[in-house]
Amino acid sequence: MNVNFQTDSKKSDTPSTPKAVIQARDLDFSYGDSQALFNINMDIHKKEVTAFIGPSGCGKSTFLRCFNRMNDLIEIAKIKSGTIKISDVDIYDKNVDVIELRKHVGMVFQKSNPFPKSIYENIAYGMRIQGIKNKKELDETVETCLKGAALWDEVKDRLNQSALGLSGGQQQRLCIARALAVKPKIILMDEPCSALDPVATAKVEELIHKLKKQYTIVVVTHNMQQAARVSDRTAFFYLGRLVEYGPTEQIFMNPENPKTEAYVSGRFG
Amino acid sequence: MGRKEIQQNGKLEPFNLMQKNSHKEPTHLFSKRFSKKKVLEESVTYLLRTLTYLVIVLAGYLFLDIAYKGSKAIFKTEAPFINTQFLTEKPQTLHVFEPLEIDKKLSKIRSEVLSLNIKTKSLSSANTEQAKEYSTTIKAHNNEIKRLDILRKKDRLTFSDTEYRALEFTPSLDEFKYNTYAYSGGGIGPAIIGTTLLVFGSILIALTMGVLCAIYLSEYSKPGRSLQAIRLSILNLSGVPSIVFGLFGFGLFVLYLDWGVSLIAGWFTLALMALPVIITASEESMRAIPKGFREGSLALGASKWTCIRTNVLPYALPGILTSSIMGIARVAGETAPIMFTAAYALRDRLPWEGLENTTDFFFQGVMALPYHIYVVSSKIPQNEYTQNMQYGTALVFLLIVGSFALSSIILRAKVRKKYDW
Amino acid sequence: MKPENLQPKDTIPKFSKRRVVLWGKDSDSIIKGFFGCTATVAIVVLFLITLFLIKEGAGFVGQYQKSLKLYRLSGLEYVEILKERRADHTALTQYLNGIKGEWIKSLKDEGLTQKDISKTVMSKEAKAVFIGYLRTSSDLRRFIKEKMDTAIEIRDQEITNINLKESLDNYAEKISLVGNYSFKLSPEDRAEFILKLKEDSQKHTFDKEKLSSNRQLIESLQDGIPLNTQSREIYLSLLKNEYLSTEKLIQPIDFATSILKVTNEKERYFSILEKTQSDMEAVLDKADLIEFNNSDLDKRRERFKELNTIFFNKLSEHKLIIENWDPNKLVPFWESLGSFLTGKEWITASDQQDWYGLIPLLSGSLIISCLALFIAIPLGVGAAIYTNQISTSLEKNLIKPYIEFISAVPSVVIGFFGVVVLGEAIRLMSQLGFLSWVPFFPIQERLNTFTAGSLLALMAIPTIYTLAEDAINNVPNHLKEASLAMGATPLQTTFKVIVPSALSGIISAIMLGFGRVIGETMVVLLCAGNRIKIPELSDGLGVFFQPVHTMTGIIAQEMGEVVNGSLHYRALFMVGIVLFIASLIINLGAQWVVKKYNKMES
Amino acid sequence: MKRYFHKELSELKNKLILLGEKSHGIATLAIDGLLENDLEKVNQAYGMDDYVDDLEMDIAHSCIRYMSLRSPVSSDLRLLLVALKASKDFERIGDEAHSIAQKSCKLLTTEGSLKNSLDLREMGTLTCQLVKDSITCFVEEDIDKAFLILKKDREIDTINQKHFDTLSDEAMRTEMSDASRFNTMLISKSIERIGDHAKNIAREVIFLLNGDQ
Repeated sequence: MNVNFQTDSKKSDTPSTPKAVIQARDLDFSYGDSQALFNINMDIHKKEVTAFIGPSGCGKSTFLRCFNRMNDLIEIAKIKSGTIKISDVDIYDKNVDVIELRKHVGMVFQKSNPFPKSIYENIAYGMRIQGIKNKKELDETVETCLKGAALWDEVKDRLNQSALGLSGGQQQRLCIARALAVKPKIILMDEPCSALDPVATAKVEELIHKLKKQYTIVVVTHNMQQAARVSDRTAFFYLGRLVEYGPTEQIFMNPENPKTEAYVSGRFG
Repeated sequence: MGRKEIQQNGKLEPFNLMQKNSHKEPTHLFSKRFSKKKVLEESVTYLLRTLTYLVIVLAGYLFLDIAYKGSKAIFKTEAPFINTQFLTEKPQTLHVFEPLEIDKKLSKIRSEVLSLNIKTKSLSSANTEQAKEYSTTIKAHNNEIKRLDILRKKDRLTFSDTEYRALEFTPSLDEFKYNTYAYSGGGIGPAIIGTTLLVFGSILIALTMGVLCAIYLSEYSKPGRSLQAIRLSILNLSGVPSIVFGLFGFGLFVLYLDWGVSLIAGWFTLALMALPVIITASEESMRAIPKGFREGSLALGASKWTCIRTNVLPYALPGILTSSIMGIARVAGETAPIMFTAAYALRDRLPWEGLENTTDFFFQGVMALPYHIYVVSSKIPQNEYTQNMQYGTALVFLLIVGSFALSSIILRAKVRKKYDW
Repeated sequence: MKPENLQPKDTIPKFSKRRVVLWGKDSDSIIKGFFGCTATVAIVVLFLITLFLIKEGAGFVGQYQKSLKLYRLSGLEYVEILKERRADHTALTQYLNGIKGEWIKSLKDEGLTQKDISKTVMSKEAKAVFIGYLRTSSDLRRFIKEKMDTAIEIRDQEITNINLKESLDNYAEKISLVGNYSFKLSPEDRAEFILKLKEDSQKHTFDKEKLSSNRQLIESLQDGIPLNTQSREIYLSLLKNEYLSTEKLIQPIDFATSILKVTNEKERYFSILEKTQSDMEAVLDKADLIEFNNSDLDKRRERFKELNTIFFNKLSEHKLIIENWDPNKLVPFWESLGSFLTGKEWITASDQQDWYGLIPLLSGSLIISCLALFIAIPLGVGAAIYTNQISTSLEKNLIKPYIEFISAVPSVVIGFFGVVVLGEAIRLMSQLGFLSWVPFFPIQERLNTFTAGSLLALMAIPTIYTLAEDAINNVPNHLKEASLAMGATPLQTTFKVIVPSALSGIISAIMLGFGRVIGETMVVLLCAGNRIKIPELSDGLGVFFQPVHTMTGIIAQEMGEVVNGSLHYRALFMVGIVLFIASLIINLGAQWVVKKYNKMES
Repeated sequence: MKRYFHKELSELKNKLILLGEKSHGIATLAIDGLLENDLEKVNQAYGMDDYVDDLEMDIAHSCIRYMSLRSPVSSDLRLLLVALKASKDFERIGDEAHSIAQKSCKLLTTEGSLKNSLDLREMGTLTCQLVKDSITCFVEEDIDKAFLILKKDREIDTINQKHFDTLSDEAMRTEMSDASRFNTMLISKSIERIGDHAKNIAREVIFLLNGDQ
């Protein structure tokens, strides 16, 4: 099980295990003239939580946003070489419909960003933009998603109130519920707990643990303990390179690379 | 914060000074004490306050003067209390017949008063008795003038154009002095209609173009030097004098495109004038919407347009509307741009009357309130017969523009409170 | 729906196909294109304003150059030089009349009756001086009038020639068009043709054959029958006739010879001048005979003599200028631009020469703006400081919207107020007895710089107030707290910490207020008095009570009457360009001030 | 709020209890076998030691994993530390029992049966009870019982001291062979060590429950 992709190792060319949902190969990424990612090779496995850790500016968020092409929004950002395949489809192929891709790969952001609509409308938004108007179907999905996000009991009495009235943790879980409503297979989370207090953080972590049974989840986090707690696999990025990738236990208990060792033990940065 | 705080924060004086004062009343380190500086502060405060209230009083006088004199024209003492005639009728020439006898008397007395005045002035300062005598005579004359004036008002006859033409017997010129005053009879109906048409047409054009342009600039365009240049030039264009827009509209629409003095030329001229304001304001309110709304929507698989439609425009709309109402107030209040692009001094027909083709509707000039005010204040004399028309028009116009501006000010305050994310 | 539905199905993802709507583009790029187009249209239109203004204004330089050239060639300029002498004389006469007026006044003060006064003033000696002096210039006047008429005649002929040449060109173009066989009659052509045929019929009333053929042709034309070979020939011949007859009308001018008609009688002119001078000297000698019995008047008489001596001394210089005047001196194009920018006169629709000089308008605009700012700055900035720093929050909540509301009051309403109330009020005030010590009171014109300036101040106050208040409001709170914590009083804090920090914003507010004031039209059009004259600074503060005309006012006043493409039309566009550039400079300046200050802070 | 990984802690606890029961079982078996001259029981006890060792290793690994991944604090952390130490103690108990079984085996084969049982029976019963009590007080979180264990351990110490005196007596030298004497002494010593470990565990339980060292 020790799949270990080091940037400079030849191992990277080994064929991926059949469980890999996302496959990145020799990925180089740059913002204008400055290169942000160097030669990344990584397999992300199905129905597992993968955590990206590393100091700020190491490229982990950039890499995450490659998976649903959110980087397209930034004019100067582009992939210089390499491929990313999701379910064996190259997502940077010119025949790919970005919108379909984003429905397949949901995303939750660092700052919870509920729309200033009612709680109900926030969840229903994703379905409405797909043209689903059936009230019953909407109601059911909203309920399932809120239950799925462990938020149902807290908000079931005030579905028509503004989502901005929820607490920070509730807002973030609402955003997760909103992402679930589009029925993705992969959920990307970009530092989902960085703006939350410990209790809310714990709740979101519980949720991630619960969602793991159904979804493939990729989490970017600054908080190493969080990565250790929630993830099955951890990737350590440093200066745009993937330094070490492996089962979380190994990264935290017995990392191979001295840089990883230094980082996880807090002697670094 | 006010004077209280100033007193509390009065500068601490050296200790010995404090002790000198201490025999008067028990003082401690922080007790209040008198100083020259405090007086100065008080007086500066009062100076600033006076300046502020001076502005308020001056503007208030303007408002009240127009409101008081104008209300005579647009309100009546009996039900329905509003002079609908004035608000709906077309402007007409006023025909006035004043009783000749009284008029002659009046002019005689007036000339006497005038000569007496001159005499008083030429008197040397020593001659006080003479001066007193003169002044009493003048007073008596003035009273006589007032009396005669009331009589004259009672006996005079005034007719608007249509009434005058319908008269079977015109009053004889032996008994009456006959005068006509242009624009002073009838009402300002066509001007109100014309202004409404001009404002709504132009704001429709400006809003459509402005909002579309703002969407492009804030959502689609790539940041860079060219975008900055465009922003800068739009910003600067909003400061260009309105008469320059009028000049441009006249040159391009009226002469070059040969639309003539017409509604459509006025629309485009006014729209261009409002365009920079609307673009800037719309773009600003769109950029004020947090990035998260867009990212959240896109990450859920919305297309860019869906994202704008559902998650940008609805929240930017209150801001856009507020600013566009401000734009309406600006457009409605302008005279210079329509002076030679759209406005006629006098036009009997209403815009929808006597059209051969529907397109003629766009290619006709209209009356407009601001231009009407310009005409009646500069082209006809001021006297009791013309005052009603002048002040009435000004008040109606002020009310219309003022209500736009007021609603925009109120709306903006509300929107700011509501959408504070 | 059961929770299983939430579970993703393990199928091949759908996102492999791109949705194409039209022309190989998906809907999003089409929408983007649409917005791009509208944005381009809007921006292009806004740029068009600049281009159009410049295009229309640019023609001015060439046209004005031609006009100035003609002015020189036709000898009008020469006459203008001659007129200087006359103008000087007129000025002297006016001075003399001034003495007379003073004299009458002093006599009146002495307590003489009207009869006695007229007797004294119309005494033989006095008459000889006052009326004699006026008569001395009669020859000069007559001569100049003569020359001017000649010059105008030459100029008018030239203008007629130019117009005729233009219509000749039109005819020539038309003939070549009609000669082409593919030519078809437009409704205008048809009407013209019929008109020409009718004229032709009137000329040949005796030629029956021609009459009938003409009539037939007219009828067929009215029925809308297209041109056949025969009728084309007739049309052509008619056009050619027209061409020839027009050509005959042109009487080309040889400026070299015609100018002589203006400049020839120089000797006669000089002799007239000398005679005038000797006459004047003779009159002056008599002036001493008048007994004023008043030292002031004696002084003025001496001064008058001095002025006359100056006048005499200038004669040789004047002669030199006349001798050196050259009708063939070139008029470079920058001279026409320069004479626009520095011209001191704005005269339109005159029978002699139109002058388009910016200075009277520019100075009028500037003096009004300066006065308005002088009033508006203390009021606007003071009110901003008061509401933001001193007033209670209730006051603030009332005053702020109130002043913002003033900015929405249409300028024409304010102008109207100036016409009906303020102007009269100012004049009445100036006539009050206790104000008579003010040197320029009472004022004559109720509509003047002051009326317009004070009303413009009212319009500039909201602009200055709002922006200055914003700037003060944006000063970080910690600065204020730090200052207060050090024991400064609130007022010290306001003036030593907050106002200096907000200074850039306040300055830019003032600049934008200036921009608003200088671009304002209706108030100045209604209230500034509209006298095209450079304000006389010699009046001291009285300069603010003179009527003036402004750049915006002149456009508003004269634009409605100009002919499209004429010199006057283009001159107004030039004024528009000046306004446009001024507003750009003011705006950019305001932005620059803010930007620079912000940079320094960070 | 219970977190999903709290389950790991309870699993760990269960393992620890299991380990305790196993080691207690070995000790009882070995001592009973000796006292009842039952070689079969002794042999059984002799073979069970490896299982205890594995279990101890497993617990240690779980603790380290939990520490490095879940960043425990306070009572969780104490539990982990206690688990580490107590598992060591239990493992030692198992070891001592193993050595008792070894000595018993030799003793029984050479002597046939334990001739002079001394106070071994009392001592064995007391020690087994002590180990059992230490497990109970961990399971039931009974701090009073833990303090009781500390007292009882001294009794075992005195008995052991008495044995030492008795066995080093001249009279005994004739009664038993030297080897048997030494073995008996070592067995007594081992039982005493088991009591000591039970006492340690009781101390750790006290630490776990009130945080005092």
